[in-house]
Amino acid sequence: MTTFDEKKAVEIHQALHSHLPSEPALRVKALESLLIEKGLTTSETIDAWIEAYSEEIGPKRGALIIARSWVDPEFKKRLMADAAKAIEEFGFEGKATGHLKAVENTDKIHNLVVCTLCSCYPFSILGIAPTWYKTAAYRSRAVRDPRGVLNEFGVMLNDDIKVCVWDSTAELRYLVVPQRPSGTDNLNEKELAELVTRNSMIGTDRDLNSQAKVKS
Amino acid sequence: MTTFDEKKAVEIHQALHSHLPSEPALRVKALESLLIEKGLTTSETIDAWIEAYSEEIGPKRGALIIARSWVDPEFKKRLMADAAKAIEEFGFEGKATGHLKAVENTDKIHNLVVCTLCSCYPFSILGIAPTWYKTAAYRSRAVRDPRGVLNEFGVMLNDDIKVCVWDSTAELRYLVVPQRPSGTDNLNEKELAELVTRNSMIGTDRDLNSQAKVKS
Amino acid sequence: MDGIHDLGGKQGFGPINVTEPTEPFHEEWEARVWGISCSTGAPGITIDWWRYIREMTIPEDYLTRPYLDSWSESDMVTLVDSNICTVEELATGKSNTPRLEDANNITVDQALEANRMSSRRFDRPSNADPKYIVGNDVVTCQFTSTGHTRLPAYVRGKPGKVYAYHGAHLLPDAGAKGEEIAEHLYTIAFNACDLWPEAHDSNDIIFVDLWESYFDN
Amino acid sequence: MDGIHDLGGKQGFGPINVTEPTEPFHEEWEARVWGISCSTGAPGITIDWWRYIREMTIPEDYLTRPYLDSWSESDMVTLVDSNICTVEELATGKSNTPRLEDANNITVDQALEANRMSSRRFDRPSNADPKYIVGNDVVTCQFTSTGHTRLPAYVRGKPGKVYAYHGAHLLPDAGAKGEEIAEHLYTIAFNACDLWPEAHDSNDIIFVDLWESYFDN
Repeated sequence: MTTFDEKKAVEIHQALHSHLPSEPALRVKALESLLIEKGLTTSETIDAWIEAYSEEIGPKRGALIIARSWVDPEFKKRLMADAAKAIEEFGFEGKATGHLKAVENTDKIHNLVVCTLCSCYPFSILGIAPTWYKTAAYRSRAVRDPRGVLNEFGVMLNDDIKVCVWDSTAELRYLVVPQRPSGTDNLNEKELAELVTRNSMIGTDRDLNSQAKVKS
Repeated sequence: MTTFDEKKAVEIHQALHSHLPSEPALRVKALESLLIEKGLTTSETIDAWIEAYSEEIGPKRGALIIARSWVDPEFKKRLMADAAKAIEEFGFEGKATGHLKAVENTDKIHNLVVCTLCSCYPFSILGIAPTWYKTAAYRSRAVRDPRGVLNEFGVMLNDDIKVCVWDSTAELRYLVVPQRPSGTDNLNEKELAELVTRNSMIGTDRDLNSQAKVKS
Repeated sequence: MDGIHDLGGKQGFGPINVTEPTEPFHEEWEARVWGISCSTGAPGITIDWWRYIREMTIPEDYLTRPYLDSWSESDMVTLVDSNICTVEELATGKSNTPRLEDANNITVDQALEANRMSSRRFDRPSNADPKYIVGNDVVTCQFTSTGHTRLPAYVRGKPGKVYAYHGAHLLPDAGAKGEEIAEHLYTIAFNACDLWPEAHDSNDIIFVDLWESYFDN
Repeated sequence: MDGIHDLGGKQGFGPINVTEPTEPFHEEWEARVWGISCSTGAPGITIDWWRYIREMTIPEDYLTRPYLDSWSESDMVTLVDSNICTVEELATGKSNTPRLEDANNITVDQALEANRMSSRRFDRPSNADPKYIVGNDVVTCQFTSTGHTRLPAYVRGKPGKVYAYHGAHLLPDAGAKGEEIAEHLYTIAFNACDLWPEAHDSNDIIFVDLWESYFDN
């Protein structure tokens, strides 16, 4: 059983630092061999999880949720009231979505999600978090210089648009609902979902009109 | 002329990070060659400074000051009143001692010096700072866990001794005046100076009696 | 813990690599880390104790090692802490105990179903009435728990306003010690201009989810 | 600047290498760095601007590179900033401009004398009366200058007592911009128990030298 002993944890960190190879691939290979030999997992099981998170569980899921909210006002209401529950309609609940909240962009509000203390992310609807989301640069700057961060992502906001930054410090997770691009009345739900970028659901993308122009 | 332009400074840091060899010895060798070729210094001049700080300017100087304060009450008064001025009696003034302050250990007080923001140190009387003084470990812990730090240096303080930590945030520099070891009445000033350790003048050493036993 | 992980508002970092490939994994070992993490774990662990272990990563490693590598190293700490394996075994990749029967394989569909079932809730009943209602002004504590806490340094001793109330949730400060304490959780809205000296003209808002004992008033 | 340099009270670092050799330099290149630094420099620089440049070191480098190497890199930034040399020249060690006459050599005695003459004072006359006297209670600001400052994070928004007054000294926040502002300087005594949650039973004192504009009251 785990000990909840902080001194011990520090010592183990130091021992691992001293004794493990510095090359990540070698460290992970040793870890996998050991856990398999100890009967705790198998290569096939690891493969299955990787495939699940490569093919099925990813931002495509979030995009389907967003598209539905654009075409179905009743679903939109349910999503805004309780996103954790609303995504069960898709069977998308899972890791880190038990307390999912949706926050909506408007003409005057732009939302941006970060986790300054670690890298909390709604895995089950957005998949593996991009590396930038987990960097010290994004985590430190998103709460202090959100407009500078957005500029680097190519998002230029007018001064009259307020930025709302959501720092995921509890078990709540945030999903940004981007604005539906103009001129997309003729698109169906599936086509609309293809316009929704991963970054737009984190908040580092805003204007999906350029996506819409390419697609329509 | 220097620009005082912070954006430019950040860019230069990044450029140096990208373009310079990672091996310190190679970086420094290139720097020295370049500065000599540009007529800004010479190998001999660099040698002279190294010798000055290896042979003459070092903790021996601080030790002479401390020993004098032990045997000469009038000097001690001058040292405690204005250490920057008092060390001029030895010709020890110089780099980083323009606002030197002496802080005295007693039976009930132990002093410890740190610079949490960089690594300020009274070079001209103590020489090159030890590496540990400049580490994140010492700088972070000295103000928060001084007794833990002292324990690592082998200094165990009773609870009735108050620790005074001096964080050198301005141009004031601090010199700890350790207590004169007992049983040293028969030693002269020069012999007393040999008992004074560098660490005792920073505050990571306290009881010089063990030094005294070895010497007397 | 005032550790290297508490990055909100720290300066000197950047720029951000915005041209990263969109694939979920950029290296084969990253994918393996994820698969291993999804299929194994130390028993009796709490999310808060895991995060605390991660916060105790050697600061130099925290800033310089690839993210998932450092993340995986925290998993290894839990394995060693729980006597599931030793540091030596992790270094060699070979078990020092007799070989056990292989674990069962699972399929992708089973992984998807396991993922779906892994949704967890952290709200718990509480007998205490919430101290605040939406719209109340609060001031956060300057002091925190000495160990794990989820009150970031950049919002300590700062004024904010209750934006939402979420019922009582498990308190991370207790969870990191293996204890279950349910405490009222709120989303607090902080004005950027109350947090950052350079933001005096800003109307931007930073929302942070904070527990009731994180407030002074 | 809320940078990586502001280490006071940060947790997760340690232990300290207490068995370090007593020689002033542990590597030949360390000695060269010191000799170079003593004998060269960028004109017009202030100690505060130099420190600010050092604070802007890439955080990963700040924590992981050998101290004097990282320190020397800050010197290199000042050389490039002042157009004394280019990054390319520093990378190759070869000058891209015509070779100049060699500098004059100095002897050890001349170095010692130059060192003695390099003692500098930072106090300056001020027309303003000091706002505080020894024994006064003060509270430090939560906010600092957005650039360089010498108010460490661990004593922001904290109560302290004036222990000593030192006259007016050059304000670092201004010096980092090349400006000279003389402002009253005090040594402030902070109780450890007012700074650290775990120090509630401690009588230890932390003394910090702070300028008058660093206080709120």
